[in-house]
Amino acid sequence: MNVFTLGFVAAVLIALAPVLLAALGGALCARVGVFNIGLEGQMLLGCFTAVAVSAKTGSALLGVAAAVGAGVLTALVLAVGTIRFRTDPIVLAIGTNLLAVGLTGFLLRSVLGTSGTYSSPDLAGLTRLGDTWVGDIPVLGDIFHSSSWVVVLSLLLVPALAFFLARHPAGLRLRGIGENPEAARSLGVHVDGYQQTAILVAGALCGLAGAQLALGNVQLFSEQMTAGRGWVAVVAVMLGRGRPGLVLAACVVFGAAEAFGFRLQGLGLPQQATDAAPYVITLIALLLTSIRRPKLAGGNP
Amino acid sequence: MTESRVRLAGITKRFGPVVANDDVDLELRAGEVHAVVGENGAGKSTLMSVLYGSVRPDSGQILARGTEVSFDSPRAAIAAGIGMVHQHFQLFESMSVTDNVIYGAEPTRRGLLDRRRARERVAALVEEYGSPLSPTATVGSLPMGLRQQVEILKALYRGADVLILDEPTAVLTPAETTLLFTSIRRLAERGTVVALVTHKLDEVMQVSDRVTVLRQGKVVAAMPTTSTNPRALARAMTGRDIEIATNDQPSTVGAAVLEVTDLRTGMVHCDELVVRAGEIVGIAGVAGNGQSELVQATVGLRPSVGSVRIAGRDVSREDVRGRRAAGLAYVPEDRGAVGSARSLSVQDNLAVGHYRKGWLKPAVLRRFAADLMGRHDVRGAGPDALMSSLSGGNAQKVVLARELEHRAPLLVAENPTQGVDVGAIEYIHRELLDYRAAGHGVLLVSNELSELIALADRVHVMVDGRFVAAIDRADLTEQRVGEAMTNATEVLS
Amino acid sequence: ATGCSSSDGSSASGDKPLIVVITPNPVGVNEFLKLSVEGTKTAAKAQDADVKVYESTDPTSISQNLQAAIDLKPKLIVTISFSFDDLMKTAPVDNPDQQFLQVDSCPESPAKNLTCARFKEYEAVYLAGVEAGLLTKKNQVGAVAALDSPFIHRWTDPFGEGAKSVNPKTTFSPLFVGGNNPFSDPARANAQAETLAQKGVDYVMAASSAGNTGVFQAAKAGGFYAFGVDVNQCGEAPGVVVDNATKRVDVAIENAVEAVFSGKPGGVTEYGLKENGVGLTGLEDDAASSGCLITKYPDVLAKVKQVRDDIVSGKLVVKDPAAA
Amino acid sequence: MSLVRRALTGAALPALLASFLVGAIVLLTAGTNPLTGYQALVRGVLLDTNLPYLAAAFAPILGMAVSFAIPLRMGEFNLGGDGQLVLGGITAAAVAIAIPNAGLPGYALAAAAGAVAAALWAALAVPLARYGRVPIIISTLLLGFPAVSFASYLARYPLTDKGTGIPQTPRLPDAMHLPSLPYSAYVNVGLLVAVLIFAVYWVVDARTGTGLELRTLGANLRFGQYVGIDVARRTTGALAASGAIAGLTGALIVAGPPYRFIDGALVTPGYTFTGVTVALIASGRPAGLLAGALLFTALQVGGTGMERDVGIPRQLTAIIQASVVITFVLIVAVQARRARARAGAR
Ligand SMILES: Nc1ncnc2c1ncn2[C@@H]1O[C@H](COP(=O)(O)OP(=O)(O)OP(=O)(O)O)[C@@H](O)[C@H]1O
Ligand SMILES: Nc1ncnc2c1ncn2[C@@H]1O[C@H](COP(=O)(O)OP(=O)(O)OP(=O)(O)O)[C@@H](O)[C@H]1O
Ligand SMILES: [Mg+2]
Ligand SMILES: [Mg+2]
Repeated sequence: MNVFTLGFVAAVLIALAPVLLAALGGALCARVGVFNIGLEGQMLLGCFTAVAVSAKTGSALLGVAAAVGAGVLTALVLAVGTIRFRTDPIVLAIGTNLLAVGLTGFLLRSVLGTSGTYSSPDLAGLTRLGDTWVGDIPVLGDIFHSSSWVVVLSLLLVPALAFFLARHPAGLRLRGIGENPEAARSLGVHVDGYQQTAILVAGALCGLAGAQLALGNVQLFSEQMTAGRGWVAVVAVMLGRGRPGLVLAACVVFGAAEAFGFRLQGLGLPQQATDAAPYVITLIALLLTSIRRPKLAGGNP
Repeated sequence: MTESRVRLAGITKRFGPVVANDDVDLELRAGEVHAVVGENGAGKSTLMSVLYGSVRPDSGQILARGTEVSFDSPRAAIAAGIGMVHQHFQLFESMSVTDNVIYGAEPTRRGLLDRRRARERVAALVEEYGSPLSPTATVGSLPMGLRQQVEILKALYRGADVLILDEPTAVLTPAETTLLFTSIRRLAERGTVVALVTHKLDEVMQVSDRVTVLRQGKVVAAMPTTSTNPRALARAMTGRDIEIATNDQPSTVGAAVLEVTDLRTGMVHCDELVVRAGEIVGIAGVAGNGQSELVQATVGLRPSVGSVRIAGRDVSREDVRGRRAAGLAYVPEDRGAVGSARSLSVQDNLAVGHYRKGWLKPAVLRRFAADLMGRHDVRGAGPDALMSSLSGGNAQKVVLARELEHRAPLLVAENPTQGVDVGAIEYIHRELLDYRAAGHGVLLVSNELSELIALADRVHVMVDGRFVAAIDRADLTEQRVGEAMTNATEVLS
Repeated sequence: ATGCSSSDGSSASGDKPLIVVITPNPVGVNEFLKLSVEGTKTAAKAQDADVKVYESTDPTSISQNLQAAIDLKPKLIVTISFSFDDLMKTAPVDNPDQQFLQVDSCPESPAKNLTCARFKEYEAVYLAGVEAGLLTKKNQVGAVAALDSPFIHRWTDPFGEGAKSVNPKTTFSPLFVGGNNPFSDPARANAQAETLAQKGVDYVMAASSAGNTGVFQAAKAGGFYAFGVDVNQCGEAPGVVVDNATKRVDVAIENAVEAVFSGKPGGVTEYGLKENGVGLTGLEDDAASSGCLITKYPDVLAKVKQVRDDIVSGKLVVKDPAAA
Repeated sequence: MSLVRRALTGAALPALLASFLVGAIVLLTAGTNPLTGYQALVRGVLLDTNLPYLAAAFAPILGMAVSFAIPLRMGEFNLGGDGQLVLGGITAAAVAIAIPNAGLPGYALAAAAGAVAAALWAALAVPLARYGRVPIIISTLLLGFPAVSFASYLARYPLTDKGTGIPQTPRLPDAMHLPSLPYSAYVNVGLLVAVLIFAVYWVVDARTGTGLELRTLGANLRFGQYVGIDVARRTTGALAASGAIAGLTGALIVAGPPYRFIDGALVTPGYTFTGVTVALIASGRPAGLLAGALLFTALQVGGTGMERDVGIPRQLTAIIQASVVITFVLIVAVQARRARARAGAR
C-alpha cells in the first residue's frame, strides 16, 4: 500500500500546523532561556476564544484575532510572573494550563450555554484554500486543499524565524540572552524586556494555533480539545533545541508518525499500538540522531 | 594629565546590614592607571559596579568630566564612555568574536545585521589593539587571555575611554599578564583611564600610577603608587602585617601517594608524575597547555588512558568516588561551579562526602560544620547560611576545610588562591605547608609562579600537554621556569 | 453515616419522591447521556417526582456519587452504562430497601431491587450497515469510533457485516480515535475520517461521541457520507448524515420508572429492534422531517425494512460483538 | 511548631485566600452566590459521608507526589508517572489473578511485581540518557505513552474479563482485596501504605546520606560528581524508586473497589498530574508535599461534592486549584524579593 500520497502529505500538514505554531513560540522562548511549558493552556484558551468570538460575530478573522489576544493575555501572566517576579516558570505554567482547563470549561457553560462540545452553524470557520484560487494549482492545490492560510503561515514562519534569529539584530540579542543573560545585561541590553516579549509572542502563536485547531482543523470547541498537542510542541522544542528548522523536523516526524499510525490501524493493527507509535518513533529518532551527536564533555572514564 | 575624567563622590551602598561602600570618594584622571585594592568583601566590585551603572548607590554622586550624571543601567554608563571587564567574563561562548564585540550595538543595514561592516570594524580594532585574535573565531575555543582581549575590545568598540578591569589577572598566565599590562599602558598613553581592581600587590606596583585602598567599605588610603610599597599596602588593607609563609622547613619524604604513568587524554601526554608523602609538587605552565586536563584525568573527572595509582592502589579504572576512597582530596579551580553547591547551606557543603552512610543527625552535622568553620576561620555566616552568601575568600576556606578534613594521603589543589585576598593567601599557604608537614603529599597546580616558588619542593613545567622540565627546590626561580617554557615553545614551534 | 444530607436544605424540595440519575461521564453533548437525563425527567414528571443528576468523571467519582445517592435515600437511583456493573452487583444487595435501575447493562443474576434495561444497538448498527452497503459506489465503508474496546465494537463490526450482507464486494475499515482524549477529540476524529476518505471510503459510521462533529465536518469537506448514533444527528450537519442508529434510552427509562413506581420492580428488559428500543431514524414515522439523506432513497429503505422485519421475526440473528 | 508558624506566615494561607477570592469572582460572574458554592465545597469535603472519599483519594495523590518528588530532589523530572502507575496496576492485577488462592501474601507479591515492573520501566530512562543521550525529562515522558497503551491493550485483549465487553481485567480474588479500615468501608489499608511511603521518604530525605546526596546533586550536579557521589547509581536509584512508588500506587488502586484494572481508570482522575503539581510547588520538600496533597485532594473531592450538591460545575475547583498554584508561587516570589530587599540586594 502506498501511504505516502499527496493526501497523506496534506493530512500531516493540517495535523501538524497547530503543533508547529505552538512549538515555534516555545522555540522562541527557549532561545531566550525561558522553558515555556504553558503552550497547552494558551492553545486551549485560543481555541475557546476563537470559537466564542467567531460564533458571536460570524467572522473567522475576528475569531483568530481574539484568539491571538487571549493567548497573549494568558502569556502575560507567565511573562510578568517568571520575568518580573522571578517565579519558577514550570510551576507557573502548570498553573496557567490548569486555569485554562477550568476557565474554558466554565465559560463554555456561562458564555456558550453548553458543556462538552459547542458547534453551531453561526460559527464561521477559516476558509479552506481548496475553495480559493489555490485549489486550481496542480500538486500545491491538492496539498493545501483543506488547509487554511494559517497553515501556510505556520510553514512560512519557520524560515522567517530562522532568518530573524540569524540576521536581525534583535535575533542576535535573543540568542545571546538565552546563552548568557548576565553578559547581555552587562552590555546594557534590556534582557527582561526581550524575555517578556518572547513569552508574549509565544502566547500569540499559541492563540493562533488554537484558532487553527478550532476554526481550521474543525469548526467547534470541545473541552480539552487540545488533547496534549501543546505538550507535543514542548517535546518538539526540546528535540529541536529551539532551532526553527529542527523544531519543524521534530513536528513532522511526530505528525507523520501519527498519520501513519491511522493508516496502519486501517491495516488491522490495534489502536493501542498506533496510539503509542508517534512516541516510540520519536524516541527511536532521538536515539538514532544521538549517535551522531558529539559525546558530552566530562563523564567517567 | 591631571584632568578629572570621572569622580565618585560620597558613594554609599548598603546590602542589608552590610555597608559595601561607605562614603567613598574616587577620582579617575584621564590617562592614568588607577589601582583599587582591598580584602575580599572590602567593596571593590561594588564600587566599580556603581561606576558602571549596574548597581545604584544609596547616596553619592557620579561626576563625568565635571558634570553630574546618573547611571541607572550599564547602557547609560556605556554611553558616557565607560566600559567594564568583569572578573567572570561575560561572553557568549557559542558565538564568534565579532558577534560578541558588536552585541548590543550592532551595525545594521536596512534593519538587518551588517555582518561585513561588523567584521571590518572588529578587524580594525583587533589590529589597532595589536591582538592576535581572529574575528571569526568562536569565543568558546579561545584561551582565557584571548577571551579577556575580547572583553576589552567590547569596551573599546563602544568608544570607552574609561576601562574598568575587575581582577583581570586572576585567570591569566604570567605571559598573558605581561601582555595585558603592555596594552594597559598603551591605552593609558592615549588618554584612556584604566581602573584596575586586583589582589596582587606587585602588579599594583608594576602597572599603576595611583592606588586607592578600601577597607570594610571605606577608603583608608589613596596615594601615588611611587610613594608606597606592597608591605604598606597590605597593612593598610588588613590592619596587620602579612607574613606569606614559604617552604623553608625540611620534611621527611615517604612513599609515593600519586604515580601517574603514560597517561593520555586530549592533548596531554604525561610520561611520569610522582608525588610522595611529605612533598609539594608543583605544575607550572601557561593555561591551555593541558594542566587542567591532566588534573581532571588524575582525579577521575575526565576519561583517559594510562595508569594512575593513588596511595599505592591502581585507580585507573575508578571514577572520582573510587579515587577518593583510595586516598584523594581535591580542591578544584572553580569553587563556584565545581567545588560547592551555592544553593545549599554551608553545613551541607561541608558534610557532603564526609557523611554518606547511615543516619544523619542534624546536631552532629551542625557540630561538624561549626568545628570546621571555627578551625578554618570561616567568617561572616553560620552553618545554616547559604553557600552563596559567603565572600570569595570564605567560600574558598570552606572548600579547603572540607577537603583537608579528609586527611587524605594526596591533596590535589588547583589555583587555590585565585581571587582571594592577601590575608586568605597567607592562610591557604600555611594550610598547604602544614598538610605537607603532617606527612601527606600535595599536587599544586598554579598560574602564580610566585606561589609555586614559595611552596613547591619540585616544579614540573608543562608545555603543549607534556612535561618539558622538572626543577628542584634548590634551583627554583622564576627565571628558570620561564626559560624552560620559552625553550620548549621554541623547540616545538 | 446517617442521612443528614437530606436535611441540609439543598436536596429534594418538599416531600415529592426523588430520583437520582448518575452518569458515568460528564453529560455535555453526549447524546446518549443527554437522552438518559431527559428520559428520567420526563418519567419523573409523569410520576410527580424530583430529579437530581450526578455526573461522574472516572470510576472513583462513580462510586462516590453512588454512595452519596444511597445516603440520600431517594425513591430510585438510576445508573447508566456498564461502568456500574461491579457496583450494581453489590450495592442493591447491601441496600435491600433501595430501588436501583441500571440502563444499558446489567450484572448477571441481578438482585430483586435492581431493574435493568439493555439495548441491542448492534441490530440498528447492522441496519445502518445494510444502508451503507446498498448505497456505496466505491464498495468501501468505514467507521470512526472512540476506542478499540469490545463494547465500542458494537458500533463498528455490525456495520461492516450489514454492508457485506447486501454487497459482498464491500470492504470495511474501522478506525479508533484513541489518543489522550478518545471520547472528545474532534480534531483527531476529523483527521481519521479524512484518512478514510482518502482511502476511498464513501460511507462512514460515526461513533466517536463528541468527536462525531469532527467526522461530519470532514464529510462535508471530503465528499463522503456519515451515519450518526444514539439520536437524530442529521440536523447537525445538513446534507452529509445518511441515517442514525438510534437508541431509545428515554423510552426504556420511562418504562422502567413506571414499573418501579407502580410497585413492579426487578427483571431485565432487552430493547432491540423488536421492542422499538433501537432503530434507524429513517424507519421512523416522521422520517420525512428528519433531514436525513436516507429519505431520498425509498428503495433502499424498503430493503432495510425487510431486513429489520427478518431480525424482529428472529429469522436473522445479529451477533453481539461484545459477547466475545 | 515551626510547621504551623510557616503555614500562617508563609505563602500558603494568603494564596488560598486569594484563590477563593478568584473563585468567588468567577461564581459571581456566573450569577451564583459564592457563599452557596463555598458552603457546598466545604460540605463536599467535611461531611462525614464525604470524608472517606477524601481519605481514599488522598492515598494515590500522595503516592504520585512522592514518586515525582524523589527524582525532583536531584533535579530530574519523571514525567512518565501515568505509564508507571498503569504498569504497576496491570502487573499487580495480572499476577494476582494468576495466583487466585494466595490471599493477602499473594497480593503482596502481586504488588511487589507491579512495583518492580514500573521501577524497571522508569529506570530505563537512565541507560537511554547515558548511552543514547536522551534527557530523562524527555525519555520518561515518551516512555509513558507506550506503557499506557500497552496496559490498555492487555486489558482489552489478553487479560480482559471475557463477556463483559468492557476493557477491564477480571476482579481480584476476594481474599486479595485490601482490608478496609475501621469506621469506613470505603477507606482501606492503601491509605496507611501511602502514608508509610511518605514517612520513609521524609526520613530518607532529611536524615540519611542518600537524601543529602540527592539534594546535593539537585543543587549542583558537577559538585556532586566531584565530591564522589555515584551519580549513575543515585540516578538509577531515584528513578527506580520513583517508578516503584508509582507502580505500587497503581497496585493499591486495583486492590480497592472495584477491585480490578479498568482501562483508563488510573489515568482519568489525574492523580499523576496532581502529584506533579503538588511536588513542584513544594519543591519536593516533605512537609509541603503533605500539606499540598491534602489541600488538592480536598479541593477535588470537595468540587465533586459541590457539583453534586448545588450543581456548580466542577471546573470551578480547577480554577481554584490553578489560582492556588499561581498565587502561591507569585506570593513566594514577592516574599523572597522583599526578603532580598530587606537584605539589600537589587
Ligand atoms: N548583591 C549583593 N547582595 C548582598 N551583598 C552583597 C552584594 N554584592 C556585594 N555584597 C556584599 O558587599 C560587600 C562588598 O562586596 P564586593 O563585591 O564589593 O567586594 P570585593 O571587594 O569586590 O570583594 P572580592 O575581593 O572578593 O572581589 C561584601 O560583604 C559582599 O558580601
Ligand atoms: N546576590 C548576592 N547576595 C549575597 N552576596 C552576594 C550577592 N552577589 C554577590 N555577593 C557576594 O559579594 C561578594 C563579592 O562578589 P564578587 O562577584 O566580586 O565575587 P568574589 O567575592 O570576588 O568571589 P570570586 O572571586 O570567587 O568570584 C561575594 O562574596 C559574593 O558572594
Ligand atoms: Mg570583587
Ligand atoms: Mg573576587
